[in-house]
Amino acid sequence: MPIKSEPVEVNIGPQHPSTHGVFRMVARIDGERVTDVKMVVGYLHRSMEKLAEERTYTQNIPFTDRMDYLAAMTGNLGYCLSVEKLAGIDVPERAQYLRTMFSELQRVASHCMATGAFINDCGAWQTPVMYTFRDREKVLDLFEMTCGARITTNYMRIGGVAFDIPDEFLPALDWLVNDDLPARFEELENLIVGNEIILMRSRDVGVVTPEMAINASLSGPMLRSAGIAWDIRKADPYCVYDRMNFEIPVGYNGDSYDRMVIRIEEMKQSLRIIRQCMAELPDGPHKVDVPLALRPPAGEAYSRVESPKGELGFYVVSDGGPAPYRWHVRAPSLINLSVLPQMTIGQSIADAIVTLGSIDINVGEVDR
Amino acid sequence: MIDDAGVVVAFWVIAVSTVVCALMVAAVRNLVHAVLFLALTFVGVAGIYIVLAADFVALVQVLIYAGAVGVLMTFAIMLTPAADRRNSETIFQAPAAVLAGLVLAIVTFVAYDTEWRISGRDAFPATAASLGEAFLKPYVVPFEVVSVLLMTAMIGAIVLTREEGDDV
Amino acid sequence: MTGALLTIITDNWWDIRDLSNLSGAIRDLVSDAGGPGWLVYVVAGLLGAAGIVTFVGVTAIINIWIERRVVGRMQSRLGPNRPGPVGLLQPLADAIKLMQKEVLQPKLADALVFTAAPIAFTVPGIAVLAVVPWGRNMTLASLDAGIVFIFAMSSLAALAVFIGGYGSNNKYALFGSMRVIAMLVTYEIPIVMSLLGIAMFAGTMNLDGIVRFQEDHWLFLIMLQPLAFVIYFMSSSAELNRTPADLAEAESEIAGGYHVEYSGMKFGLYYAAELINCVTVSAIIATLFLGGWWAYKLDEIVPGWMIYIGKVYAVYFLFIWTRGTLPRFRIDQLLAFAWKWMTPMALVNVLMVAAEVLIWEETGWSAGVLLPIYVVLNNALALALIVAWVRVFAPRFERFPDRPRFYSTIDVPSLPAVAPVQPGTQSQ
Amino acid sequence: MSSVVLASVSLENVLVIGALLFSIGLYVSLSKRNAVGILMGVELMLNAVNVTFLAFSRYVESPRPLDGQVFAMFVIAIAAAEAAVALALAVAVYRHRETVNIDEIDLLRW
Repeated sequence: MPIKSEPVEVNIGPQHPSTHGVFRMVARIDGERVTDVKMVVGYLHRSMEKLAEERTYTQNIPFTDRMDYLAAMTGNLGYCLSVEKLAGIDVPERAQYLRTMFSELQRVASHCMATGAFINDCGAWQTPVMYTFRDREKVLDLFEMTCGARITTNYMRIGGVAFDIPDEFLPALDWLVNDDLPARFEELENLIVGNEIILMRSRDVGVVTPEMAINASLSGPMLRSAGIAWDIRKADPYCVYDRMNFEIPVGYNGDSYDRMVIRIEEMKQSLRIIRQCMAELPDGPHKVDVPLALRPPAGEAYSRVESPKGELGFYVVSDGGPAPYRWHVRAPSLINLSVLPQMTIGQSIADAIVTLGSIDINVGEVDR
Repeated sequence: MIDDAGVVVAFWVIAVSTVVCALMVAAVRNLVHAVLFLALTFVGVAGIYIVLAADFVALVQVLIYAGAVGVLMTFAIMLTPAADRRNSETIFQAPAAVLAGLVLAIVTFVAYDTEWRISGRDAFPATAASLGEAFLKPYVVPFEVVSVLLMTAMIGAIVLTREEGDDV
Repeated sequence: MTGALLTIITDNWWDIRDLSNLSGAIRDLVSDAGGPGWLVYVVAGLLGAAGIVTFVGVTAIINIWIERRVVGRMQSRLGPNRPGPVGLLQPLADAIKLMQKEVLQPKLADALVFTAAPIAFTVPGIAVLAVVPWGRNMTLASLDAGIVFIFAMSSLAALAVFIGGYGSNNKYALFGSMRVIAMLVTYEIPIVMSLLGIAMFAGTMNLDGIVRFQEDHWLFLIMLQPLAFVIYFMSSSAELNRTPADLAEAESEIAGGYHVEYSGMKFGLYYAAELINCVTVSAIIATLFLGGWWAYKLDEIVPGWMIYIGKVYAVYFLFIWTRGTLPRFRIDQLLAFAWKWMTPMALVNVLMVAAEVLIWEETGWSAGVLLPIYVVLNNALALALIVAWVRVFAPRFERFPDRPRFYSTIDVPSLPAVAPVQPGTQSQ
Repeated sequence: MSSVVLASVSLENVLVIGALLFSIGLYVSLSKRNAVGILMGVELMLNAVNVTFLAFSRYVESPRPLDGQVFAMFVIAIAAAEAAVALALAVAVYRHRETVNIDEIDLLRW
């Protein structure tokens, strides 16, 4: 006769140290094993997609800051690209380079956050998070130098970028990408890559199979960890990525460990791209003049960028008026989150936390 | 005869609180509270052991009873449903009380009636080493039997509680 | 009476190298005043207890600062530095904050259990400090079975944690309690086994006697028992709920575990008790493995209790270090580690010690000859076992390399052409 | 000091304390409904017996005075084994009958 154990239903979140925001995971737990997971999203819903229908195209840019607030630059960029596609605006060369540079810097900042928080979820007592935060702060310093804001940058504009870079920016960037960050990443790798406990905690935990990844339309490190080489920067190049020489890291097993090392390698590749951008950065205007109340011709446009979390797509429909007729965001966090039950059911509760940490969601983007 | 005033005071304080805790075990309605009072009783009994110059036994008492058996009992209570966590009596309450009172009366009568051959010796010196010697010299067979018994009990407990068809 | 007072002044009771001078002076004072023998005992005991409680209180406060400060340094930040000079008043600010906070108690919590648990958790950690020797002739209770006392007290603390989590009527707290019990059952065995070797070498379980053994044979027992030290350190970090084994708290998993429902000063008690328990285990390690108050010739110059506290803090630093650096195990990994590595290794260690002690006793060779050989042998054994375990038995993940592979080009599927949709024709 | 009543602890005092504990344990084990409650009574009785053993060991004239302590140790060991098995039984019974109340477990077979 089997033990009649009563499964316990545990609310992990909305207020929990490891849910990275107000995300709620209702887990049914039998002993230490997770038997069912229900995801409850929407605690941070701000109905941005509806609000955008009442605002001009330029006024919508700050919304994209506040979706994935850890990667505001790529959010800005994706939106601006879609509007430019809709209105047929050509962006000057220098702006293209600056956009590439800043979105790669943003990727470094976001992946720093993701890696540190992931190790924190593995149970390290905040040390890795502090180390990666230190590096992220330096990137944010550069953002502040350029546009005055650190998190919600609101830097990209339709037709270019808001400000040209100041004179002291390039020397600071040069020090950061050539001297400081490579040494820091090496230090980080010495600390965590191949660490026995981290291997034990994250290998074979939260495995995503290639079939699962494609069926659920995953993207970003989640997809690449499953062994599928796919990156919007290569598949559908935007800005000047087609001129850049870089590689995309791809994992073997689709587990949490693969996702972590892929993020670290991606940061290194980002530095490579930034170096090339610095070398090739042309002179010229940083934006073209676009009417404040832009009225793109009626039609629709979808453009996508490789945000740190995955494929961030913006679908804009215009009816010829000053505000978008319909605005929809394909948020990679939400879609990557959709496989969480498949990844966690059958694992222990500790593994479920590690899995959630390795997905690197941003609740601002999940709920919008 | 123990007549060191500090020890005497300690004995009476410990003895009274131990008996009160034991009474609470019988009186409280909540089974978890009963276990807690039982653990306190065990600690109190360990105090009585110390007064009786058996400090090693007292420490083993705390380790085994208060630590292990207390935790084991709380565990067993948790494995049974919440509805069964009251510590209520059966219909045998009155007969049990009478019988217990009878036992108390008889033992007390015998204790005071018998002429005990009291030795006038002091408290034992350090007992751990001599206890160990006793276990391994005159009592080595019982000692080994107890170890086998503990092993059997362990296996038995595992067999009783494990799931049927469980291969592990 | 005045004569006794005079002796206190003229006697060298202020000699801080040996605080037993002070207690001796008090004993003289009491007996000169005609107090009975047991009163001396009670007064000396109370004074010692007061001393230990004071030490515990001061340490708990200082340790809050030390721990936060050291971990802060490890995390490349400053740590508390605002209140007072270099943040020294931070613990005070913490305490004031905790005392001001409302003590909340869940409606369905078991009030008795909920209140008793923090107290029951604090007491055993302090009690252990009574049996450790603080210096020459400075043990409050020189128990014959001191090591057994340590085990007894640590099992009591586990009971306290368990009932606290159970009484909170919270699922996270219950998880924490269950993990505490699983870890207690598992780690009690290697802890007992590892200290068995110490007791066998020293021939006593009295902590005073163990320190004296180290003094007599001119070595620290960590040299003779390196494996036992490693095992004891690891298992006690599990028992103390510190990383890498802080599963019962597991901030990132079960949000604090057994003390998730505690607030205000009840939580403060848990928090302080954790620090105290950590100091207690450090004190045990300093006594058993690092020679206690004895440090070769150093204890003739420096007061023994200062050396001892220095050693305690050195071990405590190790605990902070592991806490600042290591991630956490999963419960099954931790238990497997205890059963598959620590317990067998501890058994091997006990067998080795038994053989060595037997040879020592049977041959009657002098300790000066045998102990250096044993030191070399045991260190080699410890190293060999640890390396063998790492090489042979450690979990391996070689199915996949540590590093990802790299692609510089990818196959781009051709995107299907989509006819543009006119606005207004879409269904809402 | 002799003027104070109870100025010393005699063997009889300890025996009475032991008897008190034993009778409380007897009452608990006879009257409680819950199997775990009954086990508590049994443990109390075993403790009372141990107190008596140690009292005799301390006070009574004997060639081998430590035998009482040795017996107490044996009792503790066996009580631990008994507690483990009894609690396992309680859990097993609960699994089959969904109750640990002794007065509801009145079948010899199920």
